[in-house]
Amino acid sequence: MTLDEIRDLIKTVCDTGIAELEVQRGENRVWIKRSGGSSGQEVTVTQSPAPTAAPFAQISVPPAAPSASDIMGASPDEADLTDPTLKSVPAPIVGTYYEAASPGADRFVREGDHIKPGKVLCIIESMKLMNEIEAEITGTIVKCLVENGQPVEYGETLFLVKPN
Amino acid sequence: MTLDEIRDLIKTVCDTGIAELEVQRGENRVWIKRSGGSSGQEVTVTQSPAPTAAPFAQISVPPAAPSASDIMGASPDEADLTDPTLKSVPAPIVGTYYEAASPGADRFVREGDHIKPGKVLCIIESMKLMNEIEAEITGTIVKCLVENGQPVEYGETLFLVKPN
Amino acid sequence: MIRKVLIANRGEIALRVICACKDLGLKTVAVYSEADRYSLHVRFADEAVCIGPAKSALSYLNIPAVISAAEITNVDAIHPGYGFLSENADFAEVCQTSGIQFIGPRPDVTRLMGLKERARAEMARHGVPILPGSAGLLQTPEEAVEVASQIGYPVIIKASAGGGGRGMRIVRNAGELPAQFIQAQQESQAAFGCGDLYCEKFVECPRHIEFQVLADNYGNVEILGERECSIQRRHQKLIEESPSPAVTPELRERTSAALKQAFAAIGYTNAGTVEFVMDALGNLFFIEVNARIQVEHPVTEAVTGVDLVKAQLRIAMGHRLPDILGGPVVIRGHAIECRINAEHPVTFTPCPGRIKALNLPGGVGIRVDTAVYVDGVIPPYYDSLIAKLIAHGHDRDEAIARLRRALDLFIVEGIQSSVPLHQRILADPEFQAGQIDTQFVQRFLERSKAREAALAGA
Amino acid sequence: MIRKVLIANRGEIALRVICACKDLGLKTVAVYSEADRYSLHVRFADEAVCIGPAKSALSYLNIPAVISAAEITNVDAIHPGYGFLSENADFAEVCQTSGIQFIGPRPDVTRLMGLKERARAEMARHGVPILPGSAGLLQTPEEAVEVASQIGYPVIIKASAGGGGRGMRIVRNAGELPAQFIQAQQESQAAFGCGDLYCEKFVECPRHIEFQVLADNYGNVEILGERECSIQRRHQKLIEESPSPAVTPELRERTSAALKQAFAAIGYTNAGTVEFVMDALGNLFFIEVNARIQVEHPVTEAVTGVDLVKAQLRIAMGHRLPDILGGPVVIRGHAIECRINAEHPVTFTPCPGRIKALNLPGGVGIRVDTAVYVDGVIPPYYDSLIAKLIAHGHDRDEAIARLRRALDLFIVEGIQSSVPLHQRILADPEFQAGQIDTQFVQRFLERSKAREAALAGA
Repeated sequence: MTLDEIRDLIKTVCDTGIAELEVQRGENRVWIKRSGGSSGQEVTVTQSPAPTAAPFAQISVPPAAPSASDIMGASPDEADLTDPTLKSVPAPIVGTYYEAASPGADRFVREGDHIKPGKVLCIIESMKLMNEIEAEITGTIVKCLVENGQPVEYGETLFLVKPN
Repeated sequence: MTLDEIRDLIKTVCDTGIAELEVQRGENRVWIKRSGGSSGQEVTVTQSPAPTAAPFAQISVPPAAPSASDIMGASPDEADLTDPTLKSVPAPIVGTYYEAASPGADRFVREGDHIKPGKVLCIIESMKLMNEIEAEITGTIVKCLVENGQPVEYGETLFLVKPN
Repeated sequence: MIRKVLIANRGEIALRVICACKDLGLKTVAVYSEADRYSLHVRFADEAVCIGPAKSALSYLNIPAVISAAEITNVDAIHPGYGFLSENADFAEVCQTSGIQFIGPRPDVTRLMGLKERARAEMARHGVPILPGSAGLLQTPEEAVEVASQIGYPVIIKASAGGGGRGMRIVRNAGELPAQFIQAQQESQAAFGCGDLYCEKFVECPRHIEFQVLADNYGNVEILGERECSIQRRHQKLIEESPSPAVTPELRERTSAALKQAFAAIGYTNAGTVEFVMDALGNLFFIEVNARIQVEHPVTEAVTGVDLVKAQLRIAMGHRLPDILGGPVVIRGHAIECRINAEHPVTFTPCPGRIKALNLPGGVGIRVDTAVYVDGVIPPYYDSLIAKLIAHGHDRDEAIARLRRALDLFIVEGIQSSVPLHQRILADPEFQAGQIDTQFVQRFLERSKAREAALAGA
Repeated sequence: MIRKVLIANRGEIALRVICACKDLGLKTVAVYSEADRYSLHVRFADEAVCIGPAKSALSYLNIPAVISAAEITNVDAIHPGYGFLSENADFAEVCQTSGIQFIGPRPDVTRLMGLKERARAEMARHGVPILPGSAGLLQTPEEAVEVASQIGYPVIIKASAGGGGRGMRIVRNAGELPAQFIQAQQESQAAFGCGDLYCEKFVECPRHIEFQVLADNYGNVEILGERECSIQRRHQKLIEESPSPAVTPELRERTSAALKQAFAAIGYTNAGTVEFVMDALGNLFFIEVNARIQVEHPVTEAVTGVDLVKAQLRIAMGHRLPDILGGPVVIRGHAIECRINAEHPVTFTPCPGRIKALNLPGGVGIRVDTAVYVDGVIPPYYDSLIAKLIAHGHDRDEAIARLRRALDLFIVEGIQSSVPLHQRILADPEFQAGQIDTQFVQRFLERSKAREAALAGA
């Protein structure tokens, strides 16, 4: 195999976004691994390890160790979560989610409400402290994902927002 | 397998959304892993596990555990072994290789000799028994790979033969 | 003088022997079939020789190939592991004549132990309890009927050369005895080239108890307690433990004393295991001797602290048993082993294939003996054992808790394994109470099936 | 009543605690940073809560996040592991006020142990030997010069609030003392918000010896022998063992008796470790108390048979120490642990990354504590420990042989590891002879370098 051929292969690999390629001419071996949708973006070679892509864990983790959201939170329907035009509002802290300032009071926001930065979206209680969570973007709330009084973990999606 | 064929395979893999592909022409192996889902269903199934393809072993075995041929036999030069038109004559049993019937006697064969089925190529001594190894093909001996008196393991290549 | 050992085996036991050799500073030679080229025993031996194609008869059972491999690598000794050539007295003899030490008993002793009826008589002579039965071989069906009427039905007819259930018949009344006798005789003749039969009282639902023997070349014999292997399915052991919940210290001591005497008298050397059945009253009866290391030896190692394979090597090297043991044998705590097989946990069909993901449990009180790794292949040609998971604890409850924890952490993907079956057995209250016998697994599987059927019907 | 435990840690120790909980039938909650989403402690806990981004300060050290996770999962107790919040008395206090049991000593005891000078005085009061030094805190450089002239140079100046070498100065003569004193004071003030200093005689090339303490809530204290941790590089332990080759039974007994009295008097509960230095004459001198489980606890578990983490949980559950130990503490055999780090074996630079291939050794006498797996990622944000490899044998020689064998079988690819360094240290004749102290590794590395240079020059 010549250097030019190798260069050629490198270019092909880079252009097509393939993760792994193994060629072996003696007895003709080829091995191609494509960076898959679910398993982290490995297309570009990263210097540092990418902690998001762990095939063993991806196979094995979810069924056995439910995350707080799996076991306790509401599960959003697939269609909404995968709509690439929507932005998600993640929980910035761990705690218990409240949709209103006090029981019986009006909800901070409902689906269909228009929000802009600074608008209080909900409260997350952490260590008896009530933390108001404010919007950071402008848009319309398409979906409230967590039910009142439910626990949320760090980074869990609270709302889906259509920016505008 | 040409570069074009490999490029073609890469394109197929990308187009079809397959995650992993392994092809091996010698002894006909296919391995396809489809991305998607979390558990990676294998679309096409390999008939039998192919003991020849073990990535961990491929990385790790050779340096640490030299095979009998590595540590004791002669190592053929690369060019000859990879010439696809040559046939190899493997050792059918484990033992000690002798190129002649007795010390000082004429060698059974030399490089350049023409052989045909039934021609005695060498002796392999196993448990004090002298086993004559006969040719099974017709052709010209291109290379004798093992030195007189050296041990050989099962399946180790003894001669390279150009069939004719 | 032993400096270099060839291991005539594969899989976890080959790696186990390599480890013992390394611990003693001995060099190792692995042999392998073409199917095992990328096996860990090949990876971790100092040298490795391919001895034949995948089929055992042409590689691991191929005596000339193994001996040739030993000769070209100049080893001093061969360790046969278990299975394959381990109880083949002819192989041990060929080793001897080739000037290679066979690590195991002398060929004549192995041969004697292989003649079940002779071994039985030998044990009885030294006070080891045997089942009531024929005093020697049976010549005719009539003789068998006569013996059976004395000891009472059911009886079991056994081939003296037997093994693996062939030439064996359970007979429940005199009417069916003659026909069964003839069948067993023919089967034994066909399988072993010898139609010799004997008969014994048949024990229903016995426990399987076996004692571990070590004997050096100077007449010293030591018994390292017992193992209970009652958790088995179709004579395949699944779970083994030491000590047995059913063996009292008094029974252990009495049996050990008789065995020590018998094994010294036989001139037995190296390691061996003596199988017994235990009846419902707690009595032990000798069945046979396995003249080799056993799969389940790690539970004995856990409770005695003695490395049995290292002991085998040291005995072969001429060391004395008192030096090897370094003091009296004491049983400490309780150990249980699960055999993790590559097989479907419900249907039990073997499941060879490539291992895609693997997590081997570790942590306190856990030992794993295995030769598998991620991307490694379990070939379809050999037995389905992929790992032995051993837990040791202060008592049986702690051992069970640790084993269950370790099973929870045992992940193997790409093939089916018996991990889920072990999880269910270890959760069973009867198992936990130690109420086990060789019919336990069958009852357990029937219960499970009945429960599932009830659930499906509800 | 403890039914559910949150583990406020990651990596091997989180998995270790999960195992102990499983052995006791307790439910577990893992917490994890975004970098650890696919870690095994997440995989094997009953529940898992993401508590923040990769940076420790925002996740594993984030007290409100940990407490919130405990509250939303309704746990009864928190096990802090080692490092992170394990010796944070404030955290223990927040747990207390939140109605969650902190598994460790009471906050006031942890706080007392954190004031090194106070802890030192407390130990001295109960007959635990301390180094000659200041009787209390030093107010001025002049006072320090006065003390130093009495005890003789070299002396070491230490921050009472100290840790990790900050606020610490070795002083070899009176001339340099005042300047060093001021620097140490400033450093300690900056690092800990407290400039309190004390001074002690400095022991050159000491051995590092530490004793394991367990204490229940009823005043029962037990000492489980000692560990020697002299094999360290820049205060990072590499290899630990138990018992120490340098501690005689008489010294062990005498020190244990003093410690029992001191810890009972302090009202210490749960697990703790008492660090000593040993001088060239074999005298032990108290240094400090680590009020938590240690990384190297498995060597003590191996030789005593006591599961220390399970003991921690049982103490927190209100069990009594005699029940937990089930008899007198006996040291059996010898155990050695190698810390396998993801770092270059020569340059010691950390080497995070993805594990491409892995073989964890098993077999007789070997224990592995780890949370790594093939395709798993070692993130760059936390410490580089990827596995603890522990060997137990009848004696030190057997433990070394087993450890060397296990290191030969330990394969990790995709990252660099300290396996080759451990292999070289264990092959060293001085190490094998037990001639070790805290300068051993430095001497060893210099020797290696000199040898290589000589080879390169030849």
